Amino acid sequence: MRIPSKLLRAGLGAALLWPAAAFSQTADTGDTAWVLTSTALVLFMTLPGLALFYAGLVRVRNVLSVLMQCFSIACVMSVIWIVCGYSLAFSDPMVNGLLGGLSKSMLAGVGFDSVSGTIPETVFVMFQMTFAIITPALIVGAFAERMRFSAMLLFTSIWLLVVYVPTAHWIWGGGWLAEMGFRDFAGGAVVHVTAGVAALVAALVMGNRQGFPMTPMLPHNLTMTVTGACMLWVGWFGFNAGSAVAADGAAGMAMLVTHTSAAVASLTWMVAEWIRYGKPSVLGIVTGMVAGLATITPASGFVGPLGALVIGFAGGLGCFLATQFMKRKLGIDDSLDVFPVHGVGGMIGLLLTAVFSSVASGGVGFDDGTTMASLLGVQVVGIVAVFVWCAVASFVILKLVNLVVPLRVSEDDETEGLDLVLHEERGYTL
Amino acid sequence: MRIPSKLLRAGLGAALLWPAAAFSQTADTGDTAWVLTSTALVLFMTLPGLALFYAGLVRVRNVLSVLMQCFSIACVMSVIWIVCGYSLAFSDPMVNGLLGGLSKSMLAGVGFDSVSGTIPETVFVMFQMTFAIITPALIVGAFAERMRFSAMLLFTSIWLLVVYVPTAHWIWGGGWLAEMGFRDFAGGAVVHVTAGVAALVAALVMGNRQGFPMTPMLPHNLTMTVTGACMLWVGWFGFNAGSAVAADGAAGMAMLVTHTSAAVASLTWMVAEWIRYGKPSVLGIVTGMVAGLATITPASGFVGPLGALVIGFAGGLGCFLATQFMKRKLGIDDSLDVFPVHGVGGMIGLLLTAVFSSVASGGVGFDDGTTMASLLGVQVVGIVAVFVWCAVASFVILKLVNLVVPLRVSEDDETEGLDLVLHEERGYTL
Amino acid sequence: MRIPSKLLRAGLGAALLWPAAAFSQTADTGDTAWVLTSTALVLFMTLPGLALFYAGLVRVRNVLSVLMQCFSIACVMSVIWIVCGYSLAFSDPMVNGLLGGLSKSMLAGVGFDSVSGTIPETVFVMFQMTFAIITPALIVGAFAERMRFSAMLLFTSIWLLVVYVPTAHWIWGGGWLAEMGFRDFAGGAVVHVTAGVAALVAALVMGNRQGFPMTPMLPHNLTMTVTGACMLWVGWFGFNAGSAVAADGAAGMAMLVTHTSAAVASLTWMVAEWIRYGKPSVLGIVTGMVAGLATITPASGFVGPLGALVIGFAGGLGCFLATQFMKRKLGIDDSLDVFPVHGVGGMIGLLLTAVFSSVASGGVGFDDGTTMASLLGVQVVGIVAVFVWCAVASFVILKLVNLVVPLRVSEDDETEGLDLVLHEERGYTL
Amino acid sequence: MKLISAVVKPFRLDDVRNALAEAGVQGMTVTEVKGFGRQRGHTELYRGAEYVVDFLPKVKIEVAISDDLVERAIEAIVDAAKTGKVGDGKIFVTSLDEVYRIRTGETGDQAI
Amino acid sequence: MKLISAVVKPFRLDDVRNALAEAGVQGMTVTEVKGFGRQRGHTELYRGAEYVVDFLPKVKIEVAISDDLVERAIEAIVDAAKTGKVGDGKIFVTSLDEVYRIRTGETGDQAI
Amino acid sequence: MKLISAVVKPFRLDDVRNALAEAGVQGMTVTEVKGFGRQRGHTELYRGAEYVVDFLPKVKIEVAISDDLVERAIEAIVDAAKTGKVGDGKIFVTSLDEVYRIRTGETGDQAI
Ligand SMILES: Nc1ncnc2c1ncn2[C@@H]1O[C@H](COP(=O)(O)OP(=O)(O)O)[C@@H](O)[C@H]1O
Ligand SMILES: Nc1ncnc2c1ncn2[C@@H]1O[C@H](COP(=O)(O)OP(=O)(O)O)[C@@H](O)[C@H]1O
Ligand SMILES: Nc1ncnc2c1ncn2[C@@H]1O[C@H](COP(=O)(O)OP(=O)(O)O)[C@@H](O)[C@H]1O
Repeated sequence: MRIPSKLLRAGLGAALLWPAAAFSQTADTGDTAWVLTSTALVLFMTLPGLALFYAGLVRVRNVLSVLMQCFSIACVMSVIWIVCGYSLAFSDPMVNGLLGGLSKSMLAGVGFDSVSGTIPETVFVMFQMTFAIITPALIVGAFAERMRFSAMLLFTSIWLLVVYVPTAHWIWGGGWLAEMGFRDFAGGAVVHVTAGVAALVAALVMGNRQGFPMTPMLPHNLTMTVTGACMLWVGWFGFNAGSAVAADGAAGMAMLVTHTSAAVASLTWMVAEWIRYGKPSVLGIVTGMVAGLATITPASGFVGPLGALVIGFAGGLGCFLATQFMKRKLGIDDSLDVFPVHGVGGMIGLLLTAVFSSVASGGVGFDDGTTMASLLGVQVVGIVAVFVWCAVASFVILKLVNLVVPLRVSEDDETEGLDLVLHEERGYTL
Repeated sequence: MRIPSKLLRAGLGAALLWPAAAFSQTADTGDTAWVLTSTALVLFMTLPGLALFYAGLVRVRNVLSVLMQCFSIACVMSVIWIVCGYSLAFSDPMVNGLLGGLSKSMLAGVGFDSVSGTIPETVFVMFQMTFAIITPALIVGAFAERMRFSAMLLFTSIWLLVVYVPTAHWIWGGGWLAEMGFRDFAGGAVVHVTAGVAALVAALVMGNRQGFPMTPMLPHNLTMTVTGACMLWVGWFGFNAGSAVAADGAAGMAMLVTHTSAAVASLTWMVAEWIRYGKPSVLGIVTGMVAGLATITPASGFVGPLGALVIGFAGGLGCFLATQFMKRKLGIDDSLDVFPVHGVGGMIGLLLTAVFSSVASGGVGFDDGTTMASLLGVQVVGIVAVFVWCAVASFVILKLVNLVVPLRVSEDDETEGLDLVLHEERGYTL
Repeated sequence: MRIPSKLLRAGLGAALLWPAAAFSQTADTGDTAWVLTSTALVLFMTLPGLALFYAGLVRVRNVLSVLMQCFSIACVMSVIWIVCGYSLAFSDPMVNGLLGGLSKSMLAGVGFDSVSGTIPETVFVMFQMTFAIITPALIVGAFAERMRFSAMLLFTSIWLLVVYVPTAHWIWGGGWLAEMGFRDFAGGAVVHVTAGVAALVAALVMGNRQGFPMTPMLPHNLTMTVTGACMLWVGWFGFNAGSAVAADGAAGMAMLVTHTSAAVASLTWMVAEWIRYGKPSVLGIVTGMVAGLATITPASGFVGPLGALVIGFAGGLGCFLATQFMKRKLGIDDSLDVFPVHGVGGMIGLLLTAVFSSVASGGVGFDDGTTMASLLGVQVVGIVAVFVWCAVASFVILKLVNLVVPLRVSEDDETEGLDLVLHEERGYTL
Repeated sequence: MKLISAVVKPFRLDDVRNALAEAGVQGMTVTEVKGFGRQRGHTELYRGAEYVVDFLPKVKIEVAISDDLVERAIEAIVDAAKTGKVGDGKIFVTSLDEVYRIRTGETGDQAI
Repeated sequence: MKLISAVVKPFRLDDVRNALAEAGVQGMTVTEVKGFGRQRGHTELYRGAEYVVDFLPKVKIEVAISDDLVERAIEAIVDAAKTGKVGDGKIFVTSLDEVYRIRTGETGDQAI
Repeated sequence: MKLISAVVKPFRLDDVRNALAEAGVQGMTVTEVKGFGRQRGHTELYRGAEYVVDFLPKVKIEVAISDDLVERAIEAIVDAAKTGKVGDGKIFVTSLDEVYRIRTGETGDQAI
């Protein structure tokens, strides 16, 4: 998120172009300390958190390729962010409401003393960068075990500029959705819906893995996946509570509701599996956790503990059903379930943000002149806009990249495994 | 922790009902930043720290069951904490001195602006919740590789309310031990003695694993155990230094003595093994580390570096001898040595807290009207009370749960391994 | 680090004996929170970060020995630091400009209320301790898979006092290099050059592993190495941004340039391999990351984003070439490439610090009366001095230790593997 | 009775299994092995140094079978395992003196 | 001399080993293998999808043995490995032409 | 044709392989196994308790070979694998009825 929570509760937040307009001259050391820490936590979510979470789920012959994809995405997105990503998302708009400008490209003007809100602007740049890293990394789950490394680099690089950066501007950089009062505290739309939709499109464009869904493609190392999942949980405290961009009551509440939702969604998934299949699984409970975290993300600065309990439950159950539907009914090989977990979770969370923002349920309340119904309308508009833009753009980018370099490796190479074929290495030599 | 160290040193601490009585109107951003961070660190101790530490120690067929136990405990305890655990531990007492009330159940009244000490109350709730998570998770080590998952969930849930919550109220919530001036900064009694004693009782009630102690039951992945151990060390900075509930000199000293004790106890265990068996082992040095950390925990806000050196040595040696005694002499299958490490370590630390609180040894000194001898008496009273209450209650809960669902899986299932039998998954498919 | 950045930019830094002379009476909670966090992050770099990074690179029969070396080094160095290391590095000098005194041995006078700069002195002691831990741990990579455990403990202990502590005093404790205006923000010389040079000397003195370089000695677990690498990246935020010893714009910029350099160097190494060998490898990209981080370390408080881009590129390419040269041309078995990555990276960074400190490239500028050329001269002097002192001392210490206990295990033991021979344990029992 | 041991490329395992099942073979035992032979191993990178890893992962499939099924089984294996590239593997046939099924104590062809 | 290869359930390994030792067998070589046969594999969950994993972990015990001990050894294995449930495993017996002990160069029954 | 199975100490594998190559053997298949025998396992520490781990890691090398090469191959293995200490391992020789090369369909000595 981005809209300083104190302002927001005073009903000023939505219309504000922030942080471009710094409203404080010196940074607060406590707020700065917390956002520095949060930055480390969010980077930790991707490296090694998400990387391990995903890498454990693939077969042993592709484990390194997943780690390599996550790692190289982190590097490339960082450079793009510095070169122009940050500027296009957060500097004064080039196209009003749609896209920031280039005035801060190469971080021009971002010096030792620049302040943004109550923290140094360098810290804001870094904190935001970690979001620009994890979002494309989430998509990796969709095309794992079959995408060519070079095509992957091309796709995610273009995607960051064409999908992520504009979306971030619309919602957090003072763009048209921010003006409408759209509420997405820490990235339900900016991060999870975009990543989820791109994953869905990528899975459809690339096609299923050979043998899917007849051959079981079981996780090669569930201990690795659980380790990564735990790191995601801890790191998400930085993601959501860090999005308060302050060390205050809003950050505290964000951490509390984030944790609550994760716990409830984990248990929901566990119980759903227990009822449906007779046994609860480790993979199930940690997937529920991710679902709960993705779902609470947009709401995390607006709702209270009661809202978090319901949101966690809705996220856990909704994503559980979505996963089954995608795999069993539709037979789409979104290999590590990015859309049903992040996409669906993000959308549920955005809708419920409107519901549980109400003061009655312990939330921050609505802006002057807004009601739950009107906010719900805005949330729907935002979801549709982000969904459509992301789907169309992702499709076009993939098709274009495919002209330059084939998206998929050859059948033989897929069989042999990407680790040896693309990186000449094997994960384990025990 | 809990008693703000400045107050304490001014001789006011012990009699204070805190944090129920907030004595400051606005939170300090620096203190808040540190406790937010500490909360992340303590959650990190359980997930993935402790989970990995324990999971590496069991045989490969039970690795996921241990991860699942730790993970699900984290989820369930979180929900219980929100529903009524926090309230029963930290709100105005229902039964004077013995148990808090229900006025804060469902976190009623804990809003965006509630403050507790110098931090938002939400942050205090979260920080304390991570302690309520790790304590039952510690017990997992006692019944690893044989307990039924559903029985485990039942047992730990009831145990939290019957053992942990009252103990936390007695000592940190203004209860009778707090009134007596009992010193337990970060959970020597509340966390380590309770977990250790419950582990001992569980091991006795459940019985030994099949084949124990004749068949070697070697750790299936010591690299995982070392990884978890390192995470525990780092996370413990949040546990102990976070318990200052401020980013001040008390937190700094707590971190310093915590680290010192861990280092000394590790080396003590290493040397003991080297002398006794001719070779130092990796498992030995990391077990020494846990012993050192458990032992310093109650003392960490009261002693100086000199005290930490001695406490580390005593913890390392005492727990080393206790482990040998339990395994070799008593033949009790407290499988991952929870009692000899946490229980014994916690008790040693509580006693030495009295000794090294003295100003002469670099500690904070004693409250007005108290001496080392009188404090030692109070510490003994506290240890005995917590030990007895925990032992009796744990025994009764286990027996009751056993009526509902058998505590142990069948012999065949134990042989086959809990991962497949209970969760239909295997850890590795390499 | 060390020279408070505000002072420095006011042109006062270099001549100041700091932090011995505390210039503030009360600590700032925000600054304290950040340095407490940074301390946890830097410990996390060694345990488990570096330990996993290294352990994954050796053969399976030596995995525990590497973990044991890193872990035991952490313990022993901590104790030495408390006993006299901190005092000799940071208290009033015994030998002017060369070595601190013994007035703070056993941390005499470091109490709950001691303040150093804007943080409690206890926190400064701890933060510095984590640097004294990681530096000798870095050397482990040079003699992995063949050094006797007891000899390793002896060597690193003496080395800390004879090499690390004086170097730290020269540069950060107000010694002669500090007086000359030598710029090493977070340890390019103190940490990376010393460790790299010691590694080179150790590799030469100990000789190659049996079979090197004909037999391939491939990493036994690259997933472990990648995990460790990611932890190093995240932890390095504490290392460099924590070295601002404040939560301010200097810390923010340090984090930004640190991250930038890591990303660029990773990509540089990846592309270099891609061009040279046709495929990018996972090990390559993470090694590039470490190179980029080591290279930016001395510069991280002095340069801006543009400088970081160039420094990252230079570090990545320079270390890539150095690694090839060492292995292929010189045939020196610095087993895990400590010198070509840390030693060479540190030196490149120290030189480029002079170049990119200029205001024109976004840096902090030069002290009054100094120019880029003069600073470059000082940097060269510092590098040469540290290099020579470290090389000579490391050589002598190794030879002396060898008289007490042979540095290397026997040929048979090397073949059997250190895990069983020295620790009677095996890493995995799958 | 014969014991057929086939060393094949790991990713042909599923096909070989299916082919054997169609040929009437109900049971088999599979071991992961490393093969050395004419097929060259891959070159592995290690920070810019290249090493030839000369063994290759293979799987060994062992099938105890009655004499009359041997030919069909071998054909099935060859058909399913063949890629035509070097390293496809070998089949070894040895004579079995006796076979026992532990559960029932049956012996001979009954036990297979 | 004969070579006895027994494929048994992993958790019976210890018992089989002890039984063989009692029967006078001093050495053996054990391999982890995957078995396919009549015994059905388990169903594995993957986020709500169920997959049948049709191989089962087994261990193969190889014992070189002089002819006169064969019967006793087989009895010992059967007794120790039998659970009576499907999947208990098989025993294969082949003839050994020769055995060498590397350390001493001994051959034949001496070498076992 | 014969099948030579040699169980040797893992760290002698490279030497054995080289020796066999010199003796004219081009292919072989290697399996990781656990050995029980006269050689005692090591004692493992577990928090101060000591356990004897009685199996030892070994590798099994299988070589199909034409009759005339058998002796040379065995000599090569013995020379390369011998350390003179207990646990050096064994060599077992069995007769092969037939060998097939999957890629070409060749049989007999041609297929090896
Ligand atoms: N003489 C042999 N004895 C045992 N196994 C062999 C022998 N020759 C080859 N193999 C096995 O067969 C595999 C394939 O052999 P290779 O010579 O590479 O190709 P091809 O089967 O096409 O001739 C080898 O990797 C090895 O496992
Ligand atoms: N024809 C065969 N050849 C080789 N191994 C076999 C054969 N049949 C069964 N096995 C092995 O024996 C194991 C047990 O066989 P299975 O048919 O499941 O039960 P049972 O031994 O009770 O008949 C299998 O898992 C497999 O490893
Ligand atoms: N009778 C046997 N059958 C199969 N393998 C055996 C037999 N005896 C020994 N082995 C294998 O040979 C290895 C070495 O045997 P051991 O008795 O320890 O020493 P040595 O070979 O020097 O006599 C064992 O670890 C085991 O793998």
